[in-house]
Amino acid sequence: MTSIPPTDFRSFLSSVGRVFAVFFRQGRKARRTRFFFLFSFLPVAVSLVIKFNQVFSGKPGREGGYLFTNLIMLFYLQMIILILALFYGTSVCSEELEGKTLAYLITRPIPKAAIVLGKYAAYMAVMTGMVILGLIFSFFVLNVDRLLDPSLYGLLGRYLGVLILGLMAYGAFFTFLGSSLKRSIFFGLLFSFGWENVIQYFPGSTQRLAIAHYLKSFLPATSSGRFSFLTFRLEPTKPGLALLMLFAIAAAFLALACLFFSKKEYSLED
Amino acid sequence: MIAEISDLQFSYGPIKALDGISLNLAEGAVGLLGPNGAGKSTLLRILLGFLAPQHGQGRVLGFDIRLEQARIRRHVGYMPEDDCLIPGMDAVTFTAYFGELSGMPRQEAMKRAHDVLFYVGLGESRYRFLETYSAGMKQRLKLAQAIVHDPKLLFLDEPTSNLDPQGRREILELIQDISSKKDIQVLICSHILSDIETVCSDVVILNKGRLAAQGKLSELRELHYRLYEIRIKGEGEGFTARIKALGCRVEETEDKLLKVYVPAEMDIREIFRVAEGEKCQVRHFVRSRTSLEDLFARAVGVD
Amino acid sequence: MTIREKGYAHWDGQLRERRFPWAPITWLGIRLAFKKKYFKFIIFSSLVPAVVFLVGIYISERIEDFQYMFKGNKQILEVNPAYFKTYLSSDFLLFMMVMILVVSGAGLISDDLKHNSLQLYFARPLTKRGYLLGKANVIVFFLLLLTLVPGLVFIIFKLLFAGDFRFLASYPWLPLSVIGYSLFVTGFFCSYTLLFSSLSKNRRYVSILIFAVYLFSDILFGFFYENYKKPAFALLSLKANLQQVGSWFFRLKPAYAVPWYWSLLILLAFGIAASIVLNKKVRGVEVVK
Amino acid sequence: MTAVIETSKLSKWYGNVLGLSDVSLEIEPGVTGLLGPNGAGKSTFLKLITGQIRPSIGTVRIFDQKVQNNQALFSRIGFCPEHDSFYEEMTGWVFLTSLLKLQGFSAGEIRSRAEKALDIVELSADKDRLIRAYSRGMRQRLKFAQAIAHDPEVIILDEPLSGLDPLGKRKLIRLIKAYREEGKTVIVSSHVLPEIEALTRTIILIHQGKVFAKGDIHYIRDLIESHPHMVSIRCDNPRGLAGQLLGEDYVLKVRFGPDRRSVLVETNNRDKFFALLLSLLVKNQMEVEEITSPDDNLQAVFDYLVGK
Repeated sequence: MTSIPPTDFRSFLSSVGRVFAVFFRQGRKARRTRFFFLFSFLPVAVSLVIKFNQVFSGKPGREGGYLFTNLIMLFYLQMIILILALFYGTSVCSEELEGKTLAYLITRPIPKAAIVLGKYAAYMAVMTGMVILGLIFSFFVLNVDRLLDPSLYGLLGRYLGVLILGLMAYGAFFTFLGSSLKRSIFFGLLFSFGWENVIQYFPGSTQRLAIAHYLKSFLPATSSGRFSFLTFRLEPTKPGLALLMLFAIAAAFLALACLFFSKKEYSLED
Repeated sequence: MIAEISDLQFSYGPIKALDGISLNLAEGAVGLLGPNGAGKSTLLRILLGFLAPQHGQGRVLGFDIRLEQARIRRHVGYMPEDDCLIPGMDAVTFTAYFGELSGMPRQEAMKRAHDVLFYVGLGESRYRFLETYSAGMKQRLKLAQAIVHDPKLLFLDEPTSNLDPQGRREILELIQDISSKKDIQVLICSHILSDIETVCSDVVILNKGRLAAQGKLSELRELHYRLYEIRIKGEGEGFTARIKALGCRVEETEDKLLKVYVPAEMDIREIFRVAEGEKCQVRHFVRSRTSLEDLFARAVGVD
Repeated sequence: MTIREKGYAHWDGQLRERRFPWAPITWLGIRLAFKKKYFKFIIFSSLVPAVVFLVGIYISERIEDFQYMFKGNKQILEVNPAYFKTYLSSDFLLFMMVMILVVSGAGLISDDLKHNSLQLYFARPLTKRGYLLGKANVIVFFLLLLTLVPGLVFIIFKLLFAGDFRFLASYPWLPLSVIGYSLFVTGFFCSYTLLFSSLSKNRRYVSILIFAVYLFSDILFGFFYENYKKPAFALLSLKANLQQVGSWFFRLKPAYAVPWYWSLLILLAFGIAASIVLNKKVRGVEVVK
Repeated sequence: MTAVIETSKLSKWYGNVLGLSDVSLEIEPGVTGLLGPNGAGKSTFLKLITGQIRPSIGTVRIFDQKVQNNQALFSRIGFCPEHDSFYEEMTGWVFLTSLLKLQGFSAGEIRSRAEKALDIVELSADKDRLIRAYSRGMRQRLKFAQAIAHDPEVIILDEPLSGLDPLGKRKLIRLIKAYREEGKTVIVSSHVLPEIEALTRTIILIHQGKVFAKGDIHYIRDLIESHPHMVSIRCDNPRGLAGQLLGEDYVLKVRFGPDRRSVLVETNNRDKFFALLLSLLVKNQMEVEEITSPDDNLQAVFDYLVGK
């Protein structure tokens, strides 16, 4: 990505918009999207099961809001957005190489950076759609008995924001992996389920090297020690700073991805 | 007799791919022709033992096509039409691998892999990774893996597609050389008719799942006229006109080759006389051995 | 003087029927896997626990030398079936096994689908079962390397360090347990991986599937378990099921109060379903293009 | 006429593998054929002039503008890649409109242009089928359609005819020829001389990463004419014919075929030789069965140019 003079900035944006339009459509129609859509709706199914169980067994069970915060939300945060971002993020560049369709894109009057950004944005939109719908459905299912409580909606909005920020940052990072590495999935898995998890247990500032850290800084402190898969000692960053960091991470990795995509010569063999 | 089949039928669901085919394949190179969807691939797959026919029976190399498929495949080599190479290894590994799968001992397979790679002309590049191979090299490698276990019967599906003329000629020469051995039979599927003409002595033409024609090329030849391919230097219009006046039918192909159908009673020397009169040098003059294209068109029923 | 004949030369050997027609597939698969640099890295890091446990066995024999480290807490280092089970069904080992599946297993069939190379295999005297077995055995090799081999090595070293056979006398069935459990886990992971590998031509997608389904089932379990405290939810998790069955193999009380045979049934059902799908998928490609 | 594409000292290595070496060319409007055997460097050259890869040495200019990092240029260039690869899950129509969208047209224009392009390549009836279900010929034509849909001034086609049956070839050749009439610059690569001959007279011969010849096809033909050349004649009296040929100085070698009915003659002046041959045949009233040139092909020319 070369520095873009301001006069060209509008045309650059419109290029991004065009790439976005094409791949948003393509992303929605692709067969894989159906699978991932189901995948991101699994928590909804889980919520339904819980709710039905509560209704039919007559036992009050845990409060919906509590379940929502501690279970559904972490489901999305620790699992679904990672998997989605990993697949779609690496797809941005890798699928063009695997399908040998790169030539169709890079022989268009569109800056290469716009291709990366446009596809990234398109897949972000697809992912965000899936996740938001899933989260909202789960939310309503679990809180069906007290929908009038306005404070709940504030919470929902905050959670949606966290997930979107998460998709954005992870998506950017995996886009970068896809543009630079051949084995992007492998390293992506190592990063998201190895590094991100392990590092949270380290004290001090070490945990600030994980994207998850900043995301969790937005969430209310959980009663730790209850769930084997989410015990860690969070030393939260202030929300403002965390927000800044997430944007910085996304921007930095996107810039790197654009740089790689523009400069690297991909060989289409295999 | 390398293969005999009778009343073979096969359908993919409601689509009838083969509709009662009986034929005997004698020794020598046989060409299998037919338009797309005629059932060539299906027939090939049944002969190979990939598929079991729903009706009818047959034997290939003396083995029953329904019951002894594994034995057939041990002695058969197959060169598929489409690219099917596994990246990440070199040609020797690849070829030896498939030799081993056919039942060659490991060391023998390795030795033989080198031999056949030299034979097909990949000797120099046999340690290169397959993903760096060009289209022509891939074609050769596919041939190499088909002959590595020294099969008794060789099936070649479109062996010359995607090749430049030189590559095509070399592959055809290899096939001719292989089929000239008395104890190895070759069956070629191709839509390039001239390839079949060069290599095969017999043809089988399929159309819509049925046998449209079968026999020795020489016997199937059209006898009412002779077909010559002529290439001349210079402007050919006058020449063509005068030849036509003599009663010949003339067709010109995209690459300026004249196809002249000469009536049986006409003296061929007339053509040269006309050429001299028109100051056209005759650069290329070949009697088309079969007029396979016509045979094909007639058998398949298109004009 | 003899002159080599020009042109096509016959091979003067005899084609044999192999006892294991699939053996070349396995060897090639293993060799190709080891060609990847990072794969060696994974294998070695997966073997780290084995080394740690081996050291543990050594320490257990010399416990008095290390007394100062444990301050009398001898319980930790008693080498018994639980010790083996801990190694063989530890979360880390299972995670590394899944990583190995992702790296070396995802492409096994899906690459062949992508490059149309199934037809090359089936033009050979190779049955579908042979093909699948050959592919599966690549996984078998790596997984046994992480389960069976260390397990047996532990037993041997325990006996060596102890200098007598008292250990084996107390648990005569232990070698069988190690073998049985290793084979079971390996068998399950084979069908699991091959199933996903046959579902798509896109290896990236397959990798994600293999990983996500494993992890997801576990999270789902944690989720319901946390909510309802019913151990039966352990049946949702592939990992917990494997660990339940593992406990049975080592004659231990399962971690969750669900009969082990339920877990076994679920895993077996998964395996059978996988083989049905595989049978269909691999045939489907072989026939129609 | 001014050159549309100029390259100077264009060279490309992949690691230590040579892709293209020292190519300085000027390409003018009209159809130019890029001819060479498989793996000669044709694709490398086409990728270099479309800026898909960077030259190791040298420069490319199209319309007197640099190509590298100048994506705006592609509104005037159409490229048809060599690989038979598409977004398989799209229909032909979606594929074409998507790529037109990337060209920057408005919605209405995308529609009309896509319709026109599909019309040209005769795919209108199949536009709503998935590309996955297209035959090879249809795929090839769709690939051509995406290269011309935005009405570019320069059209670059990498092996557009490969894998097509004779009918499909004829259709595509007719399409490409139509663009010659409109004053466009068209570059077509191929490994088959007759295909190129059917299209154009201006050709570039490329082999082993180097340009061996550039210019009018007659010039290439003349090259073929002047290099020693084998002619095989099968007739009823080969020895008699040979005797009459021997006296000429452009007859270099005479050999008899193993079937005793043919004579192989090597000559370095085909024109004179064939003229003589024809007159001899007529004068002697010979029964000729066959006249062929066993090595009359591209490879022979290359071998000659390489100096083999």
